[in-house]
This record gives sequence, C-alpha cells and structure tokens, in this order.
Amino acid sequence: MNPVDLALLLLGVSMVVAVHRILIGPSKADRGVGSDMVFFGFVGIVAVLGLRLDSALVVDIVLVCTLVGFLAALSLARLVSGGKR
Amino acid sequence: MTDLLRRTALIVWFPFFYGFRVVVSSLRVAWDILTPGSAAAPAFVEVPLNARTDLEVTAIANMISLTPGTFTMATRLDPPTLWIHGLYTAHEQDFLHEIHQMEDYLLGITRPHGAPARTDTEVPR
Amino acid sequence: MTPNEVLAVVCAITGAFIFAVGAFGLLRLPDFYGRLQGISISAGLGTALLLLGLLLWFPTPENVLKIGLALLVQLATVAVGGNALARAGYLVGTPAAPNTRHDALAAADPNDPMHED
Amino acid sequence: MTLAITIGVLTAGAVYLILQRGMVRIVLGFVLLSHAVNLLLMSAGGVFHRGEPLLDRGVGEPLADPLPQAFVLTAIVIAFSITIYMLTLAATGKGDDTEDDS
Amino acid sequence: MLLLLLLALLTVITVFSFVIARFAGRATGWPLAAMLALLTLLVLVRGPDLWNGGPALEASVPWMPSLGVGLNLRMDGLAWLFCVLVLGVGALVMAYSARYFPPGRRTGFYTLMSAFALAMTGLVLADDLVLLFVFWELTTICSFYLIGLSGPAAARPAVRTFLLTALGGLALLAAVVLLWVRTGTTRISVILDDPTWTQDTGFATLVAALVVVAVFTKSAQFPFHYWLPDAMAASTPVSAYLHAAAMVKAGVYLAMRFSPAFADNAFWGTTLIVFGLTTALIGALFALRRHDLKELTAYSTVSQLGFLIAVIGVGTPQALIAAAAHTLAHALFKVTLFMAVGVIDNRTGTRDLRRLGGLARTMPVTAAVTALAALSMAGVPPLLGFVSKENVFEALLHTTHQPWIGPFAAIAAVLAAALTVAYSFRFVYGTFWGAQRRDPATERPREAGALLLFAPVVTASAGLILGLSVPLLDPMIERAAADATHADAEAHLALWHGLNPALGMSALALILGALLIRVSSAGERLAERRFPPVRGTAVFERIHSVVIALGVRVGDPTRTDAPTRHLAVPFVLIIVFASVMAVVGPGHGPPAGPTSRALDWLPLVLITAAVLTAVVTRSRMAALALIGLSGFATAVWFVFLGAIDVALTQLLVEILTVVVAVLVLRRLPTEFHRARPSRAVATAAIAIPAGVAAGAGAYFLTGRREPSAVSEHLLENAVQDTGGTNVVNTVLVDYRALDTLGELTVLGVAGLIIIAVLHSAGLTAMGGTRPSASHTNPIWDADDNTVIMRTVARVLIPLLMVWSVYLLMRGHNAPGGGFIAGLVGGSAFALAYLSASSASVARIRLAYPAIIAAGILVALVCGLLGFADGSFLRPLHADIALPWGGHYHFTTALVFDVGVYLTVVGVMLTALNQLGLPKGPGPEADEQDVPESIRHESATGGTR
Amino acid sequence: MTSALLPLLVAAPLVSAALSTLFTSRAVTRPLLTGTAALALLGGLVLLRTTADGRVLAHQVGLWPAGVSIPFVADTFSALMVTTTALLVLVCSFFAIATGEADRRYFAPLVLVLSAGVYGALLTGDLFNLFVFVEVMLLPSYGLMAIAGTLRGLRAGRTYVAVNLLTSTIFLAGVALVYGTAGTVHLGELAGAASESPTIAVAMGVVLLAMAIKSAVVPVHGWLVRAYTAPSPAVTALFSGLHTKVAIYAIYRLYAVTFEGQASLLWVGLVIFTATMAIGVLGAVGETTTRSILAFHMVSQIGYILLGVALFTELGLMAGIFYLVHHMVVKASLFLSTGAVEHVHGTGDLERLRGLARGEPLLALAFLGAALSLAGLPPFSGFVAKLTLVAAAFEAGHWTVAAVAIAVSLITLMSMLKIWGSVFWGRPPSPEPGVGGPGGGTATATAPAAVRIRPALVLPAVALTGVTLCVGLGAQVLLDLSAQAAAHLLDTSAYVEAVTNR
Ligand code: NA
Ligand code: NA
Repeated sequence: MNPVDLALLLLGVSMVVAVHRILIGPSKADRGVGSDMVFFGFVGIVAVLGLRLDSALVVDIVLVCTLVGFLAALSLARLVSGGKR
Repeated sequence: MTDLLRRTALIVWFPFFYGFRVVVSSLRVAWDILTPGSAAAPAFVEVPLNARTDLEVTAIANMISLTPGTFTMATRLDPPTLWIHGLYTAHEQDFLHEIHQMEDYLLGITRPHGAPARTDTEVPR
Repeated sequence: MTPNEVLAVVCAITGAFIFAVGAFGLLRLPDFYGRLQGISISAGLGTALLLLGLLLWFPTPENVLKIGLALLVQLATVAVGGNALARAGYLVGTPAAPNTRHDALAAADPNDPMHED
Repeated sequence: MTLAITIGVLTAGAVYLILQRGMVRIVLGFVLLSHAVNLLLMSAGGVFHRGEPLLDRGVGEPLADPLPQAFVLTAIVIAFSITIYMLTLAATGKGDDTEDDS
Repeated sequence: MLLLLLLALLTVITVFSFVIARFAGRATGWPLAAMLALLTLLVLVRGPDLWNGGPALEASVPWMPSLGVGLNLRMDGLAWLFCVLVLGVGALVMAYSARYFPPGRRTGFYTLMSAFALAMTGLVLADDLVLLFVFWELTTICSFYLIGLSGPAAARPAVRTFLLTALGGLALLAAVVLLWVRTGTTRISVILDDPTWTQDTGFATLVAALVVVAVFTKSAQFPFHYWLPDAMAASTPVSAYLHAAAMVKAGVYLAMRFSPAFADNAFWGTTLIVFGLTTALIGALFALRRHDLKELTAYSTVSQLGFLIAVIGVGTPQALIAAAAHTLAHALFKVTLFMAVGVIDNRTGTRDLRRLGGLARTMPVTAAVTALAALSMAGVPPLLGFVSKENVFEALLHTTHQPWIGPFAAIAAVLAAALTVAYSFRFVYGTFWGAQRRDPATERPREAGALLLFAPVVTASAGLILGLSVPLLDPMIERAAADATHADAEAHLALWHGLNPALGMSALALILGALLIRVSSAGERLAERRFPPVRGTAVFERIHSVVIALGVRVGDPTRTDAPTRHLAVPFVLIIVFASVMAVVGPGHGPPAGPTSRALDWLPLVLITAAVLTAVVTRSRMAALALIGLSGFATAVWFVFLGAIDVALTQLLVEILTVVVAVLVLRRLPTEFHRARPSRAVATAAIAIPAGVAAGAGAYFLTGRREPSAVSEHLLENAVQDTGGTNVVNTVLVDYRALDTLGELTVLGVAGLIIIAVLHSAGLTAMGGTRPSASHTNPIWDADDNTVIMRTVARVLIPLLMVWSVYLLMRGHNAPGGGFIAGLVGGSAFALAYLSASSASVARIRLAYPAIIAAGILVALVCGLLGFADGSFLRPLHADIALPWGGHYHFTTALVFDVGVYLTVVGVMLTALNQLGLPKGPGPEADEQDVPESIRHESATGGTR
Repeated sequence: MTSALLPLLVAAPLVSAALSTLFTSRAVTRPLLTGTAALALLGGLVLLRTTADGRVLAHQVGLWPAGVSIPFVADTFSALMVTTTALLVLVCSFFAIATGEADRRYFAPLVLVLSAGVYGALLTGDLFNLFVFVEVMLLPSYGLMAIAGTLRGLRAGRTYVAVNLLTSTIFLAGVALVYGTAGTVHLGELAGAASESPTIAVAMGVVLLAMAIKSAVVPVHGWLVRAYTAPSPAVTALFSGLHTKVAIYAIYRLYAVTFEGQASLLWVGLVIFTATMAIGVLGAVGETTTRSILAFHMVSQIGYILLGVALFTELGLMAGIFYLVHHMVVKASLFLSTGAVEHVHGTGDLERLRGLARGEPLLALAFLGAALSLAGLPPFSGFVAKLTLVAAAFEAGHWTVAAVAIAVSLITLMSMLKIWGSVFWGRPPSPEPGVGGPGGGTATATAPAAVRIRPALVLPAVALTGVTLCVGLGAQVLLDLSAQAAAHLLDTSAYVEAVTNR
C-alpha cells in the first residue's frame, strides 16, 4: 500500500466526520462549519492526489479550488445569516 | 535606517513567531479534542486595537482567526475594536496580552515608526 | 524516492493527521464557536502542510507561485470565511456552550437578552 | 465496476430527491442525476485508459478518450444553466412548494 | 365535360350566393333557383340518351394521383335520377325560400344551401370511393351548419345530428379504406365488379355491415332514426331540401349503388328489410302521435325511408325499380308537405295540430296542394305514390333471402301503409277541415302569396301528373334500376296491373287506414301517452355524458401541477425497460480492461456518504452542502479518469451552483417539507431499482469495446488539424464548435429567462432564518463587519481576473478555455457581490444582458468568418510574426472562446444581480412587491 | 443551394436573437423576429425544392472528416419540417405582435433561439448535437412558459422544466450508452447498428424512450396537458407546433436509420400509440376549457402521427409524415383561434363563453375549419391524413389499430363540437325571451359579442386554416413530398451516404 493512501484515508475519514456534523447540525451554523470542513478536506484530497497520481495538473485544480472555495464559504455564511450582510 | 532594519528583522522573524504561536495553540486545542475532559473556558472578549487602517484591522483579525483557540467575531472601525471568541480565556489579561503582542508585531511591520505605545491595557469587561 | 519526495510524503501524512484532528474536533468540541477552532486547525495548519507536500513533490518555480497563491487564498478563506460564518451564527442566535464565561458583544448591547451568561 | 456503482448510487439518490415535495429538492436531485449521467458519459469512453488527453506531455499511460470529456463539459454547462433557472423558479411565486397541502 | 361543368357551375353558384346574398337578402333565392333550374335542364336533356342505352357519362380530374384518388365522375341512369332530384328540388326550394323568410340577410343560408347542392351532386356523381366519402361528409357538414343557423336552441340538435351522421361517415370511411386496400383501386365502377364480393363472403359481409351503418345513419333508420325529427330545429326550407328530398336520400343512393355488390349477401338483404320495415312501422306510428306538423312530417319521412331501404334490401331488379320510383314519388310529396307546413306556420304562427283547423276556407290553394301530396303519400290512386308503393309491395312479396321474410315483410308493409293513411288523413283533416281551434291571435289567416306557393304547387301537381302518365317514366326507371343492379330491368309502371297481391295489399292498407281514422280520437289520446319510454335523443345524451364522464376519469390522474406524479412515470418506465432488457436483453462481452482501481473507492465512499445523508436530511442547507460534496467527489472521479478540464469545470460549476442556491434558499424555509413515511417507502421503491438499472446499464453497456475510431483520430490529428494540444479543448472550439455554440446559447438564454421570469413574476419574499441579534449589538453593523471581507476581496478579485484571462489564453493547449475562464471571472463578480456591505452597493451596474448577447454574437461572427474557408465554424489560422522574432499562432478558435467567456461572465452577473436583490421583482418594478399579474391570477386561472 | 449554407438556418436566428437582445426597441425586435422567420421559411422552401427529387444535402460543419465533424443533413423530411416550423414561427410571431406579447422582455430573442434550436435538431446528423439543439430549443421554452407571470404559469412551468430536464437527461444517458456500445454518435456510422447489434439496440432504446416521453405518448402524457394550458396562447401554439414534433421527427429518423425499421419491435409502438390515441381523446372530452381540450387532443394526435413509424410501411410512413405536417399547422390554428378568444375575453372556460359565432364569423370559420380538419373531415388536410393512415393500418393488417383510429376521430369531433357548441354557438349570457319564427335566430348584440376581436388576432388562425384547406384540396403536393420523405426512411442508403461522405 502506498503510504500516501494513509493520508487519503485520514482525509476521507475527516470528511465523513464533517458530513456527520452537517447531518446532525443542530444549528445552521454548525452545518456551515461541517460544510466548510468538507470543502477544505476536498482541497486536501486533491493536493494529496497530486502526490499519489504524480500529476502536476492537480496544482491548477488546487488553485481554482481555493479561489472559489472562498466564495463557497462566504455564500454558506450568508445562508446561515438568512441573507443578512 | 534603524526603522528599516527593524522592519526587515520583524518581517523575517514574524512568520516564525506566528507559526510557533499557531503550532502551540493547535497542540492545546488538539489536546482538548483528543483527550477526555476539557480545559476550555470560552468567552466573547472585546479587544480594543491600535490598528487603524482597514488593512491592519483585517490582518490582525485574520491572524486571530487563524490561530486555533481564538476567532474574530465582530469588528468595529471607530474606534477599532474586535470581539473575539476565545476558548481559553480563564486568565483574561494573558489572553489579551497575547493578542496585543501579535498586533504590535504586525504594526511594527506596517508602520514606518513601529507600533505605537499601548496606552490602555485595561480592557473593560 | 528523492529526499524531497520523502519529505513531501511526510508532510502529506502529517498534514492529513492534523486535519483529522481538527475534523475530530467537530465532534468533540461543545458548541458552534468551539467547532470553528477545529476548522482553524484542519484548514490552517493541516492544509498548509498538505500544500507544502505537494510543492515538495513538484518543486518548480511555476508551482511555487501557484501553490503559494493557493495557500494564501486558503488561509484567507479560513479566516474570512470563518469570520463570516461565526458572525452569521451569532447573528441568528446560535447558542454558546453553557460554560461560556461572558459575552462582551451582548454586554455592549443593553437591549439584547439573547447572549447573557 | 466502481464507476458503475457510483452511477447507481447517484441515480438512486437523485430519483429519491426528485420525487420529493418542493422544488429545491427536485433541483438537487437533478444535480445528482446530472453527475450520474456525466459519469456515464465518461464511462462510455472506457474506464481503462485514464491518461489526460494533453498531447504535449509525452507518452505516459494510454490517453483517455477526449470526446466524452468534451460531451461532459457541454453537458455540465447545460445542466448548470437549467439548474440556476430552476432555482430561480423555486424562488418565485409563493415559495418552492410543488404540491397542495393535504 | 357536362359533369365537370356541373360541379364547376355549382361551385360558382356557391361563391356567387355568398357574394350576392349580402346585397340581395332573401331574394337571392330567385337567381339561385333559376341557375339550379338551368342545371336541372342541362341534366334532363342527357336523359333520353341514357334511356336509350347510351353509355354513362364519365369525367376525371386527378386529385391525389399517387393514391389513385381522383375527381372521377360518372353519370349513369341511377346518378342521373338522383341528380335531377337534387337539382330540381333544389331549384324549387330556393324559389320557395325567396319568399319564405322574412326580409333580411340570409348569407349563411344561401351559401350553405348552394354548397349542399354541390356536395349532393358530387355525391351522386362520384365514381371514386374517396370522393364519394368526401361529398358524403360535406353534406353532413352543411347540414350541421344549416341546422345551427336557426339559433341557440338548434345548437344541440345540430351537434347531435352531426355526431350521429359522422358515426355513419366513419363506418363508410372504414368501408372505403377496406375496399381500397383490398382491390387496389378507388373506382366504384371497378370495385363493384370485383370478384371479391362473391369470393370472400366474410369480407363482403364486413363491408356490408359498415355500409349498412352509413346508410342507416344517413337515412335515419332504426335505431338511428331519432336524429331526423331532432333536426327539425332547422328552418323549413332546410328540412324540405336536406331532411326530406336530398340528404337523407344519400343513404338510399348509397344502398342502391352498392346493391350489385351485395346482391347475394344474406346479411345485407335481411338487415335492410328487417330494419327498413321496422323503421317504416315505428316511423309511421310516431308520426301518428305527433301534434307538431313538422315533427309529424319528419317521422313520416323516417317511415317512408324505411320502405325504401327495405325494398332495396330485396335486391332484385324489380325491387330496385320500385325503389327508384318511390324515391321520386317520396321526394315530390314530401317536399310539398314540408313546404306546406312552412306556409301554414308562416300564416298562422303555429304548427300545432291542436291549435289548427278549418284552414281550407281561407287557404284553399294550400289545402289542395297538401291534400294532393298527402294522398300520394297515403298511396291513393291515381297519384304517383300509389304506383310506387304498389311496386314496393310487389317487390317485398318476392323477397328471396329467407323464407320467413316474405310474410313478415308483407304484414309489416301493410301495417305501416295503413298507419301512413291514418297520419296523412290526420295531417290534412286536422289542419284544413277539422274544428277551428285557433287562438284569437292567429285568427283569419290569409292565403299565402303566389310566389310562395309556386314551388309546392309544382311538386304537388308533378305527383298527380306523373301518376296519371306513369308509363312515361319506364325508360328512366328502367335505366336507373339496371345501373343499380348491373342487371337488366324491365319496368312496367302503371296505375292498373290487374288484380294481384300488391293491389290487395294496397286496398287492405287503405281500409285499415280508414278504420284507424275512425278511431282517430283514440289516436289522439294515444299521443298523450308516454311512449316509448326511451327517446333517442335521451339515449344519445346519456352516451354522450357517459363518454364525458369517462374522459374526466381518464384525465384525472394527470390533473395536477405537482411534478412528482409526472416525474414518477418516466422513472417507472425506465425501470420496466431495464427489467425487460435484463430478462430478454442481449449478452455482453468482457470488459476491455480493468474496470476499477483501488483509489476509486475514495470518491465512491464520499459520494455514497453524501447521497445517503442528502436523502435523509430535512435541512435545506445540509442538503445543499451534501450535494456540493457529491459534486466534489464527482470531480475527483473526473481527475481519476484523466479529465482535468472536466474536473475544473465541475468544481467551478458546483461552487457557483451553491452561490446561486444560497441566494434562493435564504428566501425559503429552513427545512424541507415533511413527508409521510409511506411516501418515503414508495419513493425508495422507485429510487433503488432506478439506481440498480443505471448502474447495470453503466456496467454492461460501457467499457466493453476498444477505443473508438473518432477518439483515435482526435488523439492523432488534433495538433496538426487545429494547432492545439489540449484535445478536449480542440474538440470544443474546433471539431465540435457547433455543440459549444449551442451550449453557449443555452447558457445565455438561461440568463435571459432568469431576467424575464423575475421581471414578470418577482421573487418570493425573504424567508429563512432572521437575525436575532439587535441593531445595537456591534456584530449587527454590516459596514464595519464586512471590512475584513472587503479588504481581502480587493486583493482576490484582481487575482481571479488575471487568473481567468490566463486560463482563457492557454485553453487550447492546457486545461482551461473559455468556459473555465469565464467561470473563474464570474467568481470574481460573485466575490464582489458577496463581500459588499449592502445589496445596493453590491449591484453590478454592467449591462449584463448585453454582455451575454455580445458573447453569443462574438462566437457567431467567429463562426460565420469560417465561411471564408468553406464552412460555418471553420477555424481560421494565421501565423503572426512577432517583433522579437518567432511567430504567434493565431486561430479564430480563440476568438470563439472569448465569446464563450463573455457569455459565462454575463450569465453570472445576471444570476447574482437578479437573485441577489433584497426583495421583489426586477429592477423596473422595484416599487411593487408582487406584480399585478400574480395578484389577478385567480381571475384568469383556467383549469383546476 | 449549396449544402454549406445549411448551418445558416441555425446561425441566422441566433444572430437575430443576439441583436434583439442588444437592441430591445420594438422597432428592432419585431422586424427581426418576423423577418428571420420569413427568411427561414424561404430557406425551407428552397430546401424543399432542392430535395424534392430525392437529393440529400449534407455538410460536415467545420469541414472536419466525416465521423469527427458534426454533419448537417437535409432530405425531404427535414426540409418539410423546417418549412412548417418556419411557417408556424412566422404566424405565431404575428399573433404575438398582435397581442402585444412580442414586446415583452426577451420574447423575440427567446422565440428566435427556440426556432434555431428546432432547425438545428431537424438538420443535425449527430446524436449528441441533437441533444444540444434540443436544449437550445428547450431553454427559451422554459422562459416562455413562465413569462406570463401567473402563479399557475409558474407552477406548470416547474413541472414542464422538471419533466423536460428529466427527459433530456435520459436522452443524454442514452447517447452515452450509444457511444459506449457503438463508439460513435454519428448517425451515418450508426446506420443499421441497432438492428445488427442487440447491445446498441438497447442503448438506442433508451434514446427512443426519452424521445417518446418528450413526445408525450401515453402513459407519459400528463405533463404536456398541464404545461400547454399555462402559457399565453401564442406560446402554446408555438410549442404545440414545434416541441413534441421534434421528438417525433427524431423517433422517425432514428428508428429508420439505426434500426432500419426492424419489424420485430414495431408491435410495441402499435400498442403504445394506439393507447395514446384513445386515452388522449378521452381526456379531451373530459376537459372544460378550450386549451385543455386542445392539449389532450395533441396527445391523441401524437398517437396518430407515431402510428406511421410503428407501421413502417411505405404508405404508413408517408401517412405519418403527412399527418405530422398537417397536425402542426392545424393545431397551431386551433390554439390561435381559441387563443384570440382567450386573449380578448380573458377566459377559455367553456362555461363562460357563448355565442361568439355571430359576432366573429371569420374566427368561427377559422376554428371550425381547423376543428373539422383535426377530426379528419374533408376537404381539409386532416382528411387525407386520416385516410392514408387508416389505409396504411388496414394494409398492414392491423385492423384493430385502424378501427381505433377511426373511432377516435369521432370522439375528436365530439370534443371539438363541445368547444364549438359552447363558445361559438349557444345562447348568449343575457338571453332574450323566446326567439321564434322560421329560420330565426338572435341578432341582438350580446355581452361577449360586444367585445370585438381585432382582425390582427384573427388573421393568423385564418391563414393556417387556409393552409389546411389548401393542403386538403391540393393534397398531391404534400403527398409527393411525404412519399419522398418516407422513401428515404424506408431506404436510408441515400441519407447515410450523404451524411457519411464529405
Ligand atoms: Na482560530
Ligand atoms: Na359555453
């Protein structure tokens, strides 16, 4: 087994934990935290996949991810606040 | 000339300072997470700032947020004030001190003549 | 494997571990405001290490630029997005843990009964 | 096999959501369904050749079929267009309920 | 030539009447009568030639030559007879109409009557099955309109009549098509001589049954007889022409025309005789019981038509002679009676026998005319009706089909004839001689003018004259019967044939009739009784409403706007399809390579987690986030499958979907609607098989062949074909730029319709969670608290813009391209929107619809430039020498991508600006919360 | 005309759409809308002329090798469809201009894009491109559906979008499976593939299933009825003429090319389409508004049209194609004539309309002509359509099907008379006492008759009814074209050859 797979496993478990938080809430804000965590976990997975697949192309994906991830985070926050800026 | 040297030194030193702060805070929070029980004494704390420009306020607020254990909740520009959620605020003076220390480092970098002297270290409850 | 690559793998695994710790915090920490700190750990320190690992694996100048930028943006996301979320949560009255010592925000607002200790 | 299972899981979830009450769940269901179909399109190109079809990168593993990728790109954007319109519809009128109260 | 001329002239007459009636009013009847009379004359002069054994006239104009269908016309003796009737009676009715109506416009009436004359003439002249059917239906349509012209009360009868006769028409259509398909021709004259009739009895009987239905409905035979009295809602001239002389005779004509084919068909003969005589009986019985003269006359028509149908059923040349003669006789006396009823109605204002009486004193001419016609109808010598009816008796007695039919026919015919005598007497006596029971209002009616009486006088006298000189008709009737039987017929029409059974029957009928008259008071009382218990129209309406109720039932399952029901059915269909394929479907080859790798389980597990949780959660926000996760995991799949561009696009789209969804979700409740557990089970029962079907389809139908030829072509030739190394991108902007143009249009239109729908419908008011912190809490203030975001966004936005341009430029050779770049650029705007401190600041004041349009236009113009190299969307290439040496390879594909870029950005701006508004509808309607159209929705609601 | 110009049929409306988005003044949008439609009509006629002798025009867009490029193909069938489509777009545009609807925001560009999508779908010889053009057609439709702004419109709009999106997704899945099994989505290369390979047949089956849902055959017909009762009359008329017809066209084309009319599967179609005829017409009888009746009729008529392909004989295909063209025209006419009533009187409810024939004789004639045509009565085009179709069914030995087709036309007539009897005839709302007298009738002005319908609203329906009459009287022209179209479906070699060669 490739040692990098351990990292992927940890990240995968982290995302499942975050999914659990999204599911149980209890508040919207908690779901927001879970969602953010899921997204960051995804960025992490993509980064690790770069090592695992030996593909430099993921660097582009990571960059795009982080750029638009900013949007996602702000959007979800806006949803939590019911549109209040 | 001294200002320039001082700022250069600060710029070089700051990442280490901040990185150390982050790692230590991480360990503290991680310990809480990974072990049963908790040493946390959370509170929403008001922190008056010396920072003045938007950039300064933003930078300090973000640094606080990025440090595990503290999170910026609210911002006021006039006078510049942050409200922070801290996990470990049992010793509030120490808590404030750590934040002000970080602010001073930052202002030391952003201002040509270093961080201004802190006049009011007492924080109203 | 080159030393660089070994280092990269170490970074990746360490980062993933730290990330997992933060994620675990989502379960263990008592309230919304505490859980936000879990994000700080995972997405701040954890992701930084993961990106560093990636950079070490593909250490070209172009990637220094891209991954550096990505890291910067990532940290901004954690801080700014977290702040926005924290504020939003507070705005809609997400309750704090019972052991919360005091709420300077509510104290600044004489009319708000919500966040009294 | 894994891809096929993924498609199955996505489809089942999509169908479940689509048959629920309320426009938003229908939209979300369709988002899932479009994932499923996009993966099906990729699958149609074969799952055994997985190299990126970029011709300036030397010869590594056999390159994936570029045609389904182009199809999927087109399909994603079309689905996105409809999704944002459907979301708009969900926010018009008297809310997103699609059924009369019973 | 004459035949075509006839139809052409009739067409001209129709158009003429439409034009002239606008000016001439009711007087239009005169010129029309003259013209029809002229046409009658034209036909009449052809008679002697036919009687002398001359060939039938034929004419043909192609209509649908590829089907072999044409305007094939043929006038033999039978057609000639009917043609004379149609045109001659038409002329008289037109003349009558010119005086009958009160002054005023009658455009519709005259036009339709002329059209009807055309249709009827065409019907009898048609030698083409399809053409025959066309004219057949045209008469139905004309009848429908003409009845309906009589005002609202006539609407329902018109519809009933139409539907019933259309039913017959469809039976005829079926017969027509069957014959056409079987014989390969539509020529009636050819078909009637086809050996099929004798060789395939089953087929012949089927066709016979269909023709019978057509005949019975058109000629008002039991059990379809009730439409004719119902149709009396029409004006009297219409009744006289259509419902007495012409249209109802179409059925008689058809039956006569098909006689040669069914000569040996037992079903045909038996049915016609049995039902014909039944009709004759009950028609006469009902006629006896009516007080309304017009209804009485209508039932009498039903009854007489019954005689005709029955005698046609006998099928011998002698029977057809009788039929032809009686057709003529009936036309004459029945038209007279109808016109007389009209005159009476006109003069007295009533048609009710109970209010009429003793009119003979004041209206002697009308009385005489009516009496003549009634006597002819009753079969009293020396009128034509006597001769024809006696021939009918004679023919019926010689029925050959079944042994029992002869006696039955004789008895029924005599009974019906007796009843005829009775009601004829009742009509004439009750109106003109009986006790005066007139209302003061209708007292002292004056005789109608000569012009009005002209037509009935002509027809009534014709009945007398032709009766007296009946042998003169022999050649004409002979020829008609010969053409109707395709056998030699010898007619010996005469008032006196010696003592024979027929004469006995006539006498018996008269005696019985006289007896019936004696007890006519009993008849009067009989009329009051409710009999029969069922009325035809009631039966019709019952069937009608049952069909409608069935229709409501059939439509019910779909009568909902809830999408679920409409969506469930397709899913079930897919499952059924998949199940069937699983059972009977083909086998499958082995996979063409490994179908899974260990890493694949990562996205699979993530997707499964996301889907399972998204399905169970009731939180909208959670569902949105989880769907987002499934999108990310799908992107991981794309990475695994070597689709970097796709993964990038997927990510961007996923995020932007979330951004837009957030704008929507904040207007909606926090939680989804609660659903009953039973629904969850039912839904899962569809969802899980659907998932299995999709998975199985994916597994067994993909990944089992070698790389496709097109894929190999692309990978080998992309660089030299297009100059790009990112093959996916070259497919998008070069090889399949048309797809991309379409996709781009779709996206642009999405932007436009978002604006359009919000402009007309407006947004739901803001819902969701409301902030609970108060305004004095420092966390409330949007200006101060967004400073962090705004400051960071100020840095990020330019970065995104630069990055997006970079992605655009490099797309042809590396992951990127117009869409990805546009989405990144769109993200920049989204960021600007999100980080602004208030919605009004956030509004982007760019003309985003124009950006969309410009984007599409750029792509289109780029495509049109391709015509310079021979084709739409053909990319043009140029090597531009750079000042510092070397060349830059320029391709219009890049410009195309710029168009893509613009559109994407424009749509993102649209979504943000339109959905991001704090409340209410589009910018132009800011002042009002709910648009007018919504408020008045209930007024125009429409269906349930 | 040279085949390279074929894509112009798509490009020109799109250019006009972009321009009418940029310049929203009605002085620009109206001429762009009608002018483009007129040009397309002209193009369609030229195309008809060119292909009438059996020529097939084909062009590889972008001039890439066949199989790589997207081909545009036109034979008589596609030319016929293009022409009819253009005619309908033109007429409906005039109607929309008359109602003022054409001046609504983005109406013109949406209709233009819609038409471009239809032309593209009719001309493309590539399955995936067909998917794209169907979407190009649908997206503007989604907007036009909801543009009226009523709550009912929005609700129906949601159903409409959802069902169509589902169908498109199934269609796309089918395309994926076709590529997965056959390795191509090029119609020329797929020629006969489904009849040779059972796996490809299954994949094509999914495609056909999607198209069947799109064409609203029973049991997936409910959405159409709901959808077509919601938008404005002009839009409904346009939809009725174009939408399901593209799906029907695709079914004809795809079954002919890929299955080569494989006979063993036809019974499925016969069963479904016969049920569609019957259920549709029964649904129509049960409805109480003009539009819902007409919408259910569409379902029924779709059954008729598709019978042609289910028979797959020379006569059947020809009849089906004839029926298709006839139906597009007649249905639009009916929606426009009742639409004019609805527009002026504010309702299509049979209970609330009465006695319009007296005040609006021309409109009444236009309606009745089209209604009789729909019911298959002479001398209108519907008669020839029904005649040939029934003949085809008898010829193929499917007597039950023919019987149902005939019986259904009676119920069709019944429901058309239901409209006629209550909207155009019938006692006016304020009845005057006892109208007697021979040939009498009401001559006084009634409440609805007092509101006159402008000629501009009446003429579109009159024009289309005129077309159905002319097609009925001069049926041979369309019969020849349909026969030519059918010939290329029966023997696809000419089509395949054209589309495969560069
Ligand atoms: Na923190
Ligand atoms: Na009515």
